[in-house]
Amino acid sequence: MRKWTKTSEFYVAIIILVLFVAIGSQNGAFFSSANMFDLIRSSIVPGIFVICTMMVIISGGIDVSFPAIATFSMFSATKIILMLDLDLPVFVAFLLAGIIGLGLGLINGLLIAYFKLPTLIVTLGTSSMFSGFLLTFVGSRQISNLPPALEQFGKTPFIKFTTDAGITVGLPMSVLITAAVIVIVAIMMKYTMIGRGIYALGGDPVSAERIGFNTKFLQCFVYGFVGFLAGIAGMIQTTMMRSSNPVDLLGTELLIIAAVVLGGVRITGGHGTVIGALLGLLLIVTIQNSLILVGIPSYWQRFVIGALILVGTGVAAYQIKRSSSKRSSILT
Amino acid sequence: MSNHASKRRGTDSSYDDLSFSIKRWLSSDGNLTRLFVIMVLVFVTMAILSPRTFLSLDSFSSMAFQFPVLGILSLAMMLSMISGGIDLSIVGIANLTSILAAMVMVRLIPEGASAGTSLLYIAVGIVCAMIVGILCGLLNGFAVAKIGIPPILVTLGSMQMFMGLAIVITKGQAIVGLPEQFSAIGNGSVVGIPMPLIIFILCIGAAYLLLNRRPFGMKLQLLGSNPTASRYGGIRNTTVLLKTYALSGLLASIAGLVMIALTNSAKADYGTSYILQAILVVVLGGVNPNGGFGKIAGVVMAVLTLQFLSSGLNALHVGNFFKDFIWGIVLILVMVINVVSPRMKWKRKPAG
Amino acid sequence: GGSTPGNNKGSGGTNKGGDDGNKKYKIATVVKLTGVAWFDRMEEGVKEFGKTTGHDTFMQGPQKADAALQVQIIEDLIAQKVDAITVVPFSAEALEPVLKKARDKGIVVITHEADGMVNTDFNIEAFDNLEYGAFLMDNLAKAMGEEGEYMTTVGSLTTKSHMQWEEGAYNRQQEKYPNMKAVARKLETNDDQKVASEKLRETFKAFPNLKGFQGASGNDAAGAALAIEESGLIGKVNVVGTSVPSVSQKYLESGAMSMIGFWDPAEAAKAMNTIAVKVLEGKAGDIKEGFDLGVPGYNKLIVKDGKYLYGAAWVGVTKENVTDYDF
Amino acid sequence: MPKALIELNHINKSFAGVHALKDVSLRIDYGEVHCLAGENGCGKSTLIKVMSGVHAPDHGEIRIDGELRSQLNPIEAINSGVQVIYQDFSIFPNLTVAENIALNGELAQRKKWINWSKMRQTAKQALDKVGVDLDLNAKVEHLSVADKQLIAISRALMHRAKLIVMDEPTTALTQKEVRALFRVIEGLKRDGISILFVSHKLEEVFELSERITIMRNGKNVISERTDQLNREKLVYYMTGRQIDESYYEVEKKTGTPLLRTDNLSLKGCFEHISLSIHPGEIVGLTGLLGSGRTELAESLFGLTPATGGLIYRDGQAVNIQSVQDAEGHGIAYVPEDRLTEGLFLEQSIERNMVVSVIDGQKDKWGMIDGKKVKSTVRSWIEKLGIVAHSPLSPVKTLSGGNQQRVVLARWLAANPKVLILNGPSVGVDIGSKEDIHQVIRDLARQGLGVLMISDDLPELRQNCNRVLVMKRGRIIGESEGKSFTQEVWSQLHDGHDEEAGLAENRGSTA
Ligand SMILES: Nc1ncnc2c1ncn2[C@@H]1O[C@H](COP(=O)(O)OP(=O)(O)OP(=O)(O)O)[C@@H](O)[C@H]1O
Ligand SMILES: Nc1ncnc2c1ncn2[C@@H]1O[C@H](COP(=O)(O)OP(=O)(O)OP(=O)(O)O)[C@@H](O)[C@H]1O
Ligand SMILES: [Mg+2]
Ligand SMILES: [Mg+2]
Repeated sequence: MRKWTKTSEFYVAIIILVLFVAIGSQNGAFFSSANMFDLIRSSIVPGIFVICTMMVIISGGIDVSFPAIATFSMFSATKIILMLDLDLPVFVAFLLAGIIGLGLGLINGLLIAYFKLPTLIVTLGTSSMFSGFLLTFVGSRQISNLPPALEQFGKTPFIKFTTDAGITVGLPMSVLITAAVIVIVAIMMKYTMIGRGIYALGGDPVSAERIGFNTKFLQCFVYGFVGFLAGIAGMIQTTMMRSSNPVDLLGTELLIIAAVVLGGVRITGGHGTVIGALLGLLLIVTIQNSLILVGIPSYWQRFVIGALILVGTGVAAYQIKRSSSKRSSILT
Repeated sequence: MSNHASKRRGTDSSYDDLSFSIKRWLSSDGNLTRLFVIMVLVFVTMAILSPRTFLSLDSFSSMAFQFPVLGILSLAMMLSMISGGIDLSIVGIANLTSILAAMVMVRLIPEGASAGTSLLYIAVGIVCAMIVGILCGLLNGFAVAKIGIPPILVTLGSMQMFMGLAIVITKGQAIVGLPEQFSAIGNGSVVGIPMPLIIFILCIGAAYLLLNRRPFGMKLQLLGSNPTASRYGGIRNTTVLLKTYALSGLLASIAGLVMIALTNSAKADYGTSYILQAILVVVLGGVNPNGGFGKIAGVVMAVLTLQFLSSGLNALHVGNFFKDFIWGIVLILVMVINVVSPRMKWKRKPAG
Repeated sequence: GGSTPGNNKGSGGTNKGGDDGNKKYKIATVVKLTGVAWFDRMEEGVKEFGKTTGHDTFMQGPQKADAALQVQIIEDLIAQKVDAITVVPFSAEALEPVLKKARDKGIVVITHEADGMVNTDFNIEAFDNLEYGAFLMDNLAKAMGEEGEYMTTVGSLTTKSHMQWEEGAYNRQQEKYPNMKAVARKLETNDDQKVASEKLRETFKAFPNLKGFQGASGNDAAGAALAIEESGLIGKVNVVGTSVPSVSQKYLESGAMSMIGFWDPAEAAKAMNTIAVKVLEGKAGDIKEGFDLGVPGYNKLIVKDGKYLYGAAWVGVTKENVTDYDF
Repeated sequence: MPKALIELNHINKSFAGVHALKDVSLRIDYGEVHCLAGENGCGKSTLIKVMSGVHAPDHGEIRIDGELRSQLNPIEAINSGVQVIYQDFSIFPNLTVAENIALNGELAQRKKWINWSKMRQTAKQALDKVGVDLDLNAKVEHLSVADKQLIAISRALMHRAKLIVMDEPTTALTQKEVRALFRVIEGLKRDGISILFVSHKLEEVFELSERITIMRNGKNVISERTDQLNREKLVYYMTGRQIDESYYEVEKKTGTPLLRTDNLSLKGCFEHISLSIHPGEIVGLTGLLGSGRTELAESLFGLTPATGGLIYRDGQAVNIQSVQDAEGHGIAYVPEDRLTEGLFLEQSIERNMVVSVIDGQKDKWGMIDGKKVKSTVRSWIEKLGIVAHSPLSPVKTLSGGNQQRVVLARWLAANPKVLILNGPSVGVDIGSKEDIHQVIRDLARQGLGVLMISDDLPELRQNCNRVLVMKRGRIIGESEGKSFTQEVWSQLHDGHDEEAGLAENRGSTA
């Protein structure tokens, strides 16, 4: 059982613990239930993105278009529903956003699978296309008055209680969606042929084809599925912010990729776990949401975030390098 | 054995030919040819769509002031990408170093200094910026090569750090009032060629020599295509990576200096949109994001293509979002053509 | 700067305006960022001005808030030989050289939100930034009962106007409301509602007695109000800030937001374009203290140093009058 | 004529500009062990990929069980009973041993869900067949090349295949595993399963096969019963020339050794290594996998500096902490894993050849001297007889033998005094192998000292003055080169200690 101590998940978890203790010792409010819930709340949308990015990276690619897909899906779905002016149940909105996302994701997938284009280039290109199209042809003005069902969904809490200090602490219903996505993807990656196929594809695409995986299907699946999830995540963002903003979410891709890589998902493909990706995200979210608690002046915050990312990844990388260079003895 | 060898010898005779030929150079890399064709196509399209504004001297001069900064940053990005990494911190380095230079030129300069003295301060500022740029790059290189952090994480973190430091130093404000002699670098021309363009051309020349003529360049490309083999082949991977990121930092600081000369002020957040643009330019220019390959000519053509597209669409008064849309389409079209056209060629003459 | 508007409007204005008073001009408006409600509204003003006066007016702006992109757009506009550029700089300093170039080529330059800009024919402010910040602070103080802890946010530490509003507010509090205390200042929200919301939640944990929030960027107040609504803090924490009515209406009505301040960007666009035409027609000399541009909020200009103009165009909106606005 | 299991008729296949298969036909009968032989690059692997559905032929027909298969793809081929052990193994470094072995079986049954415990069971059975013991949950990337090859073999064996194609299955294996594999093949043969076997080791070809098909330059040369052929004929058909077994003859070397180690050790890998190499000597080094021989070589080359003991070059104690130190002392190393450690596959042949000497090819401006580089490259291409379209084409377009020569050229160009070769002729055809041996012998005659690590007993026998045998990190014996036979090897190795019967602990030694 010495083996899991060699994984990057282990080191990221340790770093998170150290960070928790350090922040908590500066400000006890860190360990309050309110703060823990807020950390989860901050992770609801990025949580799905992290899962998406993890799948793509494991499959041997990289996707920088998911924020554009999410924004495109949520905004156009909201617009369509407002236009229809029917009191549709909320899952229709999510489904619609998901389907739009699926379509956009499939564009990525088809380009990547059938033309064998480098994934970074395709998604850079489509990202620019999608958001350009959205803002030019669909609309560029924030929608503040959501359809009633969405507004209601955003207001309905999943958990809610009031602390001694009189603050209402809670999580929106959408946390369930993220949780479901995490569980489903974790099961899929571990226990289905598609999941293992994604790993195989990232490990060696040529071999994957030779042993009989339909690699074109797998790639289309990955990008399509990720598009679908991004659409859902976008819609969650809309309900959480109670408005649909067509320039929201753009520009978050690099930090999400960093979180995923930090969690031990290898950028070269084939390696990574859901747990690792989530730990990476937790580390980043904790850093971002604790600087005021620790009392770091606003001028210094950006610097501190950068330094912590470097230190965190540095410690993890160094430990892994050390542990993997240790050989077990062959001498008797 | 020698008779055996001679029997099998079939080496391409053009190998010995050292003379340079554009035709051979272009045809040696189909992607380059296609990129060239696409650049010309974009140019012609824009010229047809708005002949009066796009084809004017003013328009060319305006473009020549615009693309050098992105061009130099793309060269910086290219170096790290050839090594198999990426450098997201270039804009951070550019801003941090140019802020230091600006502080030297603005804050340290004595009141009423003579032209000579202020030139001295300008020189000190420029040197300071370059040295700090190299140091920032070395920090990245150290984290990548020695500690073993993936480059995307290193430079994402250091990007925040450099920009954060710039904000701390300036309190977010711009530093203004750079000496006039310095602004001349950004807005002046020599024999009709804008200074930024001249600096870009110098950077291209230096990068070309470095990448294609110096052993370092070959080592970098080999390291990029297989770091294990390069270690077994006697290349000092650490040294090469340190040099690569240091050079990337140096180029970034040069870009930063041009940027502040253009804007006559320095600030922590100038040019943040250049990061993704530089990645875009570099991959469009044919640099392999997995490392090992990259041609400077490709990157230069990609920068020009982007500029033609951007200025051409501006002349048509289309919205900037529509520009994004077109740019995405062009990028993907280029890549698809790159893949499809060689396939078609084989179909036409199999076993050529 | 010692330059006066009269001698600077120069070449462009006279040789173009000379022949015919009814000449139609090509006037470009360059904004910080396109695709946000604020500048969409400004574009409406630009278009309306073009329609009513017959001039060729259009708006351009980068898709990302970046000074470098704005410079490029202006470079291209110079090459296109427009008659006038009216511009809302993302970073005023960064545009000085390129605007100088524009003016050297005879293009009239009018700026907005760029107090102190050198290379401009006129800079027009809807108001004095420090005073606007103080105005918001007065409202916050009123909501807070002139005592208690408050926090402030800015879109970015590098956005000058946000920083000035914050300074103005802080100075006013120091002067007039000694029982108030700033516990967290100038937190960066990156113009993002979600971040603003998270900053409020976090600050509240660090300072549970927090009673006030003042946001600078257009998204800050709405983000904070959302967090307040969700945390059941309505009435405990008061929010004021810059926003537009369409976004903040529901929060004003729920009480999560006390008051918002803004100026109508459409009117600002009209004001800029009107001044541009004046200069192009060679009538720059008319613009003096008390001049009426014929645009609401800009009926009695204050003039400093000859070319820095100030209106009194800010609007304070509360629950009562929010329905008067439709953007 | 009775129905054949698989029949390929008049197959043609071209790749961008290369006509790889020209009208090739091949017929494999039920229960037959068939060998495909030919020089590097003659089209064997391509032919195999055609019959396994990886490549579609441009012309020609494929019949399996007499049935015409026009649109064969990998999964169909697998379902028709064709299993392939590819030359490059085609395994997944990121997956576990169990998955690598069992996954494609599950895939072929169109399973949607993964049953891990069943997969592990299947994998265990397959490994038992070959007689190896690996940690089923270990990721394959940490395993040695030999283990990877064994996994590829196990994967193919666990299927109810009618035909198992083995494209050079023994390149990375040592004696022990080769014997185990042969026993398995015997068993398969008894079960009536056909085998198509590619190997450049002629002893293996003669030992196993019933029929041999020989290819040359993408064409069939001949298909003949093995008992109708002998070594000379086979070599002649393959290469079109005569190759005689010859031995490296040198007089006993004395004086200062070029390289000497004194009690050299590396924690956990090897200890008390004392050996010496004199000018002109070719010293063999062999041992089972995990015996520490590669680690020893890598320490001498500065890749993993030794932690104890001394190294002497020309009698001077030297400190080797890095590859550059080793280079400086005239030590060169040709690694065992050509593809990952040796070559920059996408880069040009030229670059691959000059990488270790590039600093010496500068002009007075410090720039690379194109003329100098070209003449260096050309001279080595000629000296080693490398067959390449152009030195500027990517090295991945070369065949295995030619790739090996490129790596050799790289280090020979550095003008070393001591050359360490780790598996110098792995996967290299008989003609090329002979050429490479000649080059090494010529250089040794001129005073180079060579340490040759190999599992190929004939290779050691023909080339080495002395052969050292390593086991568990120690040198356990030494033999005269010419008399180093299978028996001597077993004697030295197994006689060393009594626990010899214990299974080697592998998996942990990458
Ligand atoms: N994927 C490919 N792309 C282009 N050309 C190829 C490809 N694969 C093989 N070739 C060409 O086909 C020819 C024969 O290749 P093949 O791999 O079948 O040889 P081989 O006989 O298997 O060699 P070896 O015995 O060394 O494995 C080569 O000359 C090569 O140029
Ligand atoms: N990707 C490729 N592009 C072009 N040619 C290729 C490619 N891959 C293989 N080849 C060609 O295929 C031929 C056979 O290659 P391969 O490595 O399969 O040879 P081989 O006979 O198996 O060699 P060895 O026996 O030494 O392993 C070579 O001549 C090489 O030129
Ligand atoms: Mg082969
Ligand atoms: Mg072979």
